[in-house]
Amino acid sequence: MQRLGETAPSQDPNRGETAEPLLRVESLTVATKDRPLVSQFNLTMARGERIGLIGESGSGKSMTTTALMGLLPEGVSASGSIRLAGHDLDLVDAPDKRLRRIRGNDMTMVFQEPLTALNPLMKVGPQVAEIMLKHKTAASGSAAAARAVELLADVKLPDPAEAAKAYPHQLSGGQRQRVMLAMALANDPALLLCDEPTTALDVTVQRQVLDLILESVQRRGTGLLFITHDLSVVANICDRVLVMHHGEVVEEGSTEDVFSRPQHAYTRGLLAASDLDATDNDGRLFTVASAGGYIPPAPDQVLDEVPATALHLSGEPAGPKADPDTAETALAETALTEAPAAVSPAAASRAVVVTPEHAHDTDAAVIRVRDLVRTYQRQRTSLFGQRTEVQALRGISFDVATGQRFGVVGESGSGKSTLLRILAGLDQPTSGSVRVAGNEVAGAKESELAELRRQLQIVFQDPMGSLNPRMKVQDIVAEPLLAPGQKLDSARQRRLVAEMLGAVGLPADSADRFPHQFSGGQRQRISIARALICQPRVLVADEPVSALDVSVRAQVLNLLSDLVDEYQLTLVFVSHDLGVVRYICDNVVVMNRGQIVESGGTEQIYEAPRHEYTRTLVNSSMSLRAELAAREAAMSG
Amino acid sequence: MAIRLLINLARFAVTYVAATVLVFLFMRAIPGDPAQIALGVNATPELLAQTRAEFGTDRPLVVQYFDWALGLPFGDFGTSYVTRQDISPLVLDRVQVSLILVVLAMIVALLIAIPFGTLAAVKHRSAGGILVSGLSQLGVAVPNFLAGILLVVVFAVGLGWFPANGWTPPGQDFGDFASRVALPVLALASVQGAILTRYVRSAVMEVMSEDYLRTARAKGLGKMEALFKHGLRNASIPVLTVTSVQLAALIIGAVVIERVFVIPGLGSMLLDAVGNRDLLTVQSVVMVLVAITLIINLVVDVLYTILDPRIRKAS
Amino acid sequence: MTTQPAAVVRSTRRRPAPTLLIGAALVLLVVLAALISFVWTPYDPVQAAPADRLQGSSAAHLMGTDRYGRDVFSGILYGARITLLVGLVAVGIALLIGTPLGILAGMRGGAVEEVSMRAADILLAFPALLVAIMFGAVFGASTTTAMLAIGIGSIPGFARVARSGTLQVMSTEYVLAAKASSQGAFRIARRHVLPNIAGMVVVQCSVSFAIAVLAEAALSFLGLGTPPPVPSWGRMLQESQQFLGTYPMLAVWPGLAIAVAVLGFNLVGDGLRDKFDPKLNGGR
Amino acid sequence: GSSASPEAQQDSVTVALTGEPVNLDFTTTAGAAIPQALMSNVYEGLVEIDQEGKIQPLLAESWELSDDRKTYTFKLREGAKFSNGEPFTAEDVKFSIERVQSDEWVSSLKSKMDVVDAVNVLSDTEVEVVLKQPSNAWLFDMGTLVGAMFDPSGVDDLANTAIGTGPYTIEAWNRGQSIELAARDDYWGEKPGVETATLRYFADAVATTNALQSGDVDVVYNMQAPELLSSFESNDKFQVLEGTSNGEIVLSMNNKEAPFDDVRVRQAVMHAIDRQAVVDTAWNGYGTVVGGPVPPTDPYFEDLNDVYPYDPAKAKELLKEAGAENLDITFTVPTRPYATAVSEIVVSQLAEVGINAKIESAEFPAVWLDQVFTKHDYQMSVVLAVESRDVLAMFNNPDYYLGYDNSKIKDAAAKADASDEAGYAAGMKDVVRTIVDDAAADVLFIFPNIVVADAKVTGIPANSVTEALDLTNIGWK
Ligand SMILES: Nc1ncnc2c1ncn2[C@@H]1O[C@H](COP(=O)(O)OP(=O)(O)OP(=O)(O)O)[C@@H](O)[C@H]1O
Ligand SMILES: Nc1ncnc2c1ncn2[C@@H]1O[C@H](COP(=O)(O)OP(=O)(O)OP(=O)(O)O)[C@@H](O)[C@H]1O
Ligand SMILES: [Mg+2]
Ligand SMILES: [Mg+2]
Repeated sequence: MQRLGETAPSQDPNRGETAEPLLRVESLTVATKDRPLVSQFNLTMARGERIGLIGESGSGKSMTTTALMGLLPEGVSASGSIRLAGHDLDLVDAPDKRLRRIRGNDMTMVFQEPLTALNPLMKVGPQVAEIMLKHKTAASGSAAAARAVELLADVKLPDPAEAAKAYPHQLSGGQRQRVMLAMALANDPALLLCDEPTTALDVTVQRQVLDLILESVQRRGTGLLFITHDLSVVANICDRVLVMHHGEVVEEGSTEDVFSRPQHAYTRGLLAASDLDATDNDGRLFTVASAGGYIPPAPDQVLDEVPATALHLSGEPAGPKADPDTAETALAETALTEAPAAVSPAAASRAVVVTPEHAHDTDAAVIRVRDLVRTYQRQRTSLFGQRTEVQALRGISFDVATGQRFGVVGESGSGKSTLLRILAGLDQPTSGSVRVAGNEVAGAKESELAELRRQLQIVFQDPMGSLNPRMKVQDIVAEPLLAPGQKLDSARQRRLVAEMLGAVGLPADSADRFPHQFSGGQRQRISIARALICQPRVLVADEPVSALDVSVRAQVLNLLSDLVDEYQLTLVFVSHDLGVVRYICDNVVVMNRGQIVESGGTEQIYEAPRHEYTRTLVNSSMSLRAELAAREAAMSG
Repeated sequence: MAIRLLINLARFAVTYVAATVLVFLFMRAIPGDPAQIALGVNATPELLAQTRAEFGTDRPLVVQYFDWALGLPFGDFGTSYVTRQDISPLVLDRVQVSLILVVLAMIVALLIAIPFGTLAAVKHRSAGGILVSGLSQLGVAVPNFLAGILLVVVFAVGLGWFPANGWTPPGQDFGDFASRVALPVLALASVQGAILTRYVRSAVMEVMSEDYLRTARAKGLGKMEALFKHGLRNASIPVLTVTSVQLAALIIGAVVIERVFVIPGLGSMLLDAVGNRDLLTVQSVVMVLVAITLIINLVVDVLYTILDPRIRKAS
Repeated sequence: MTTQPAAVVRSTRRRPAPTLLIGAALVLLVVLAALISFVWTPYDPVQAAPADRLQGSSAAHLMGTDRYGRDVFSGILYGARITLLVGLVAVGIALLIGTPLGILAGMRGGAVEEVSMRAADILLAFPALLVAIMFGAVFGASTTTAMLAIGIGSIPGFARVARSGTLQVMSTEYVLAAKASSQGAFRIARRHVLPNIAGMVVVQCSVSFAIAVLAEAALSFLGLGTPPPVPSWGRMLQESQQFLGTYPMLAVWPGLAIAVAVLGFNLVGDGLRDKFDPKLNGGR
Repeated sequence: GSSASPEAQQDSVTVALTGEPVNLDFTTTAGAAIPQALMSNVYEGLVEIDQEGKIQPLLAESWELSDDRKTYTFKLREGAKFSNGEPFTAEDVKFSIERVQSDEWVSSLKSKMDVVDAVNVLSDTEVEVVLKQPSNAWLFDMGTLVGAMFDPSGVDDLANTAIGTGPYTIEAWNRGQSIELAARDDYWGEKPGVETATLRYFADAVATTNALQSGDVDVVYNMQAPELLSSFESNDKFQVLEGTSNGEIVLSMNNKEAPFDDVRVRQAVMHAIDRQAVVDTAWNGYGTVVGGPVPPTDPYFEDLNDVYPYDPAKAKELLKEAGAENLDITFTVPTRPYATAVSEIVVSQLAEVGINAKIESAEFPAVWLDQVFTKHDYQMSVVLAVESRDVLAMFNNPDYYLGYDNSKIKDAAAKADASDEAGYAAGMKDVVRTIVDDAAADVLFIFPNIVVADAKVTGIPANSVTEALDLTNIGWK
């Protein structure tokens, strides 16, 4: 059998089109018994070419790639033709026996969820080795094991020999995804399929993994089909883009062309909604509906717009200028030890007290946090042994003034949600003080918290999980009205709910429906309606848009923004996405490992991060314009 | 892992002690004075008093309880009021019989359930899979004593291939043991097998929908290959849980089969002891059963830690 | 981290599975038999008629007669009542005790959880049959003791299901939202936990019902269940043992009745489980 | 157990029984299972009761009765030895009889020895027993378990070791399964037909015949599933023996409690029940309907079927007279096959005359003994009374659970016992008639002793006249 990877020249992708294509897909149609999921999908990919596949959730991206792999779920079938260079058979109707020799060898795939995609009961080394043993690309078991360690080193896992002996649950999300990548690259495939490989990861980690993928495929000349709904990721990685909508490819072309001159209305909408740097005449984000007025970024113009900080890192793959073999945890550690503020929590808290320049003095602060510490006791493991402690918050202090839009950013596990839970009186601090609208949270009894909770409400991340699926919207939204001390007859409740639903832009008849009858964006509106029905002074939002499609993300952000103005709310907005925070917040604190490492005005932090960790964060987060600019810079430079 | 074991041992002890109190008090509620029952109807009051003293049933309950409960861990169950015999060796005999019967039945049941359950899951849309599922549903619906009766009627009375009932210890005459144990094991295993087949099926169905199985296939493994290499060990965890629960329940649940096949197991000992108002024997048998159940749980927990590295890590 | 709302929407609306339909039909058959027995049975199910003993199936006696000349069909109809009664009461006991116990354990955690789960463990060490034998010894064998014993034996199952369901619900954001609105524990249990674990509990009910039917049959077989002359399927089966060689149909009818009831409840349980837990239904 | 090879069958036999002894001591433990296994086989008395119910010599070669009918002089057999090697002598007779009277015996049956005034050893082989008053019953009772002969050095651990003069010793006892009896080489009499006799115990009647059919046992003694007989009767490989027993199926009514303290209500029950139909449905027609509490093997037997013919109309009339129409009663039924079988048909016959009986099962023996027999807490029950010649034991004692007022029969019974044999029979017949007229209890039928066995087994005692199952003569063709 021909080793495709070896013969494929490491060349400029643009010239690959002249040679025999690596992959040629013609009229691929994927369908269940009753409906088509993907129709008439055509694709020609040259060797080493990197193609992005974008589109909203449910548009058929995953179905297309699973069809290529011949791993369609039961009850779903494919027709058309798929040809892979070096194989004189049509993969669509080839017998599984033949396909098995191609899968994992010439064509491999990386899946979205790194936790569930690895066998939890098997050490990762053997899982990597298995793919080589299966295709006999390693001479022996020990050779495969040795090669597996090499591969793990290739994907920059710290201490690869130890990592090979670890079980998946002992690795972090990013590390798991590296293992997946090592596995996919083990046999030097000619074609790598990636289905949203970084969506589940933190921004900083996402950046590293993306860079790793890019570097790997470039070095090996591997063809890449990359699925994502994040346009900036495509701009970063891919030469060519396919836009899918309702199972059909609606637009196709080079990344620059499609992003600067979208032909199809849907593409334009997608671009508009993704571009958090562009606003319409009213200063609001573009949505798919209002995309008509959107002017896509022109290649030459983006270069001027984008801040230097965002630019200096791009152009070449290794994103954050961290040591190449540093894992994301190691990175975080470095950041921590380097941070002067981190040396002493007290010093840190002093350094970060926010004194916004406009108007408010600290006495007007609606939220006042001092030396907040929250330590979790992990389950005691023996009757006599010590409890292990997790320091979720290590002594943070800040004030939020009335009317402020206060952002909290930081990667997963940095303590953001813990902070919010304490603010909402859902959890008690280990030490320190938290006053919200004049109510002390620390040590408060349940009855004393009722008043606090009327003043402060939360919107959660998961638009499905935050709504009880067995309750009607009416009852969900009215729930805060049932709090002790509030007595309203049901007619008045109905009226209030109807008003609130109107305010968040939901039709009046929504009240009698169940959550599952709404889309993700609509559900998030319901959450917002519930949070606002008691007319709180403070609205706390925990990643309210990170689970949403880009196309609705803009709508929800606009809505939040409007409501904050309309109801004169103080907003505390938690996100790991700097772009979003930058749009909606005027002040921001950056959290890392339970501490605030930097705080200040949003623009100031974004433009001129002082702290090492903040810089990494800023550098890692991608914006569409920045990526396009980088691409432009790289091409012109 | 050792810590986890320690916690479990502590739980075991607490549960066991609570159970002894429960059983002891409950047994004292049984109508009938053991002395009266042992002596028959026309016993004189003096004799009754004398016998009660001999049995120790005239002492305060607390004293009786500690006398009994403290002996338990050392295998000292006391002397039966009725048989006037040391209970411990009798119980030991019966435990062996019950365990042999039930464990054999469970092994056979697993031998049935694992291949058929896997088949039913892999081919859940084809005729073969549906047939296995259907049969397992029917198997579950048949009371095991009915299965036993039918087996006796066909294979012992009708065809004469096996003895209809009775028990020979394996150490005494293995051939005879095997021929006698065959039908009761089959009766228990056919129903257990059906129950386990359903659990194996759903466990395998569940792992088949797991992402890592798709990963394995993306590596180039065939469907069955992926299932065997990556799926079965994962599926074994829920199956292990059910097996342990079933095993514990079966040790007493087999009493009906012991009845049909005249097997001197713990279950029939318990029934007889209840019939004879042999209080101490009843208490002791119940506690042995409880101990077995708890030990099974303990062992299964250790097995979990061996099977599942996530649990190993968690402690 | 990201969810796929579309998939969730799909799974909640589906046609009932054939297993559910077949199961429901079988259960309905048993329920109907029981209901009919209240208003009509072809003959008095307990009245002996020595002249008519041991007849085969005929127009007069659909399923023949037993050794006392009693009409087997009438007995089967009446027996459905006993079976359902035992099942209902047993499952009812387990439901009413086990579910709150499980919810409490799941919601409170800590010592409450440990104690109630230990209690469930202790109960778990006493299978229904063991409890029944002990109850039979103390209170005498009767339908009541059988129901109680089976009910007590089924409590741990409910407690465990309710607890794991509660733990799941308690970790959701809508419960967090409810807490953030100062909703009391009782209200959270009623409005959020209960409706969301109801599906799992219903499945458990169905499965426990099937187990109860089998346990009642086993108890009657051992003479620890419903005393004569009230017809119970398990005892009919036990009494028919003598006639296996000569009148095998005497064993077939009650055996079939038990199988139908157990099969019915199991299928309903399976069907409901598939409905409530889309993950088990294969595919993704 | 027995094995399939015919050679081996020659020297062993396996007998299936229901109801295992709890221990081996019938002197302190009630129940029929112990004497069934041990009497005649391990223990012997001075006399034995033969298959016709006649008294025959055993350890006593002969005896003489004094003219005042109060002194028995027994001449003992020479050469008889206990299984522990001790010779059997007159001292042992004295020891055994006096032991029954002492506190060592706690069985209710010990009262049968109350009539003995003194036991005098005349020589090693001669012993004289002096009674307080003449008694016909006493010599008969000496053929039952109270007459068992013990060795003074063999009574230390009666619960676990049995030492007697009989043809067998206990070789092994697998609790929960079987008792193995081995023939003694030093037995004084004729050696039994087999070397080992195994008594296997089954909880369930059907299991016994299954075992017979699959060749696991050779004899099913006192078979409790008569419906299964038809398949054996038609099969040449098996023999079916229908012997009589002295067991009566007694439908007992608590004479001291309403509503059965009214003789009319009891009589109504007697008329309401078609005893032949009961036998036919409950016991497949096996069993003898005699209408009274005396089995045909007893010397004072008389057919009393015509006293209370089946007559539901009459029953209703009597109930009406007694003001007991639509009676609700509780029927406490022990958990034995015969009892459940009988109870179901009885309940439906009672229902036809307006007596609504609710069955409540009582575990046998413990609960039944405690509740019904000891505490008399019952209205109606049914039980198999197995003791031989037990009419007086049942009815001549107002404290007995039946609660029959014995004032009418007390003197007559004493007179009959004290008179000669002819007078005894005649006197007892009168006593029995009085009991039946008073409808003290409804004896439904005399329990058959059904034996199913391999056709080649010989010497099976078909009639069960005492508690003993005598294996002495059992052997193979
Ligand atoms: N197993 C299945 N059987 C039938 N239809 C399915 C199955 N899985 C997915 N679908 C449907 O196929 C369509 C395309 O799904 P696909 O997973 O390819 O979307 P996607 O573009 O990858 O979305 P996402 O961004 O959410 O991953 C959707 O409408 C989905 O409902
Ligand atoms: N109930 C708890 N018990 C023990 N540890 C906890 C608990 N809740 C949170 N933690 C730990 O506290 C730390 C902070 O968690 P938190 O949820 O606040 O992070 P986050 O910044 O919100 O992360 P994400 O972006 O993933 O939501 C983590 O290490 C987490 O494991
Ligand atoms: Mg997808
Ligand atoms: Mg969080």
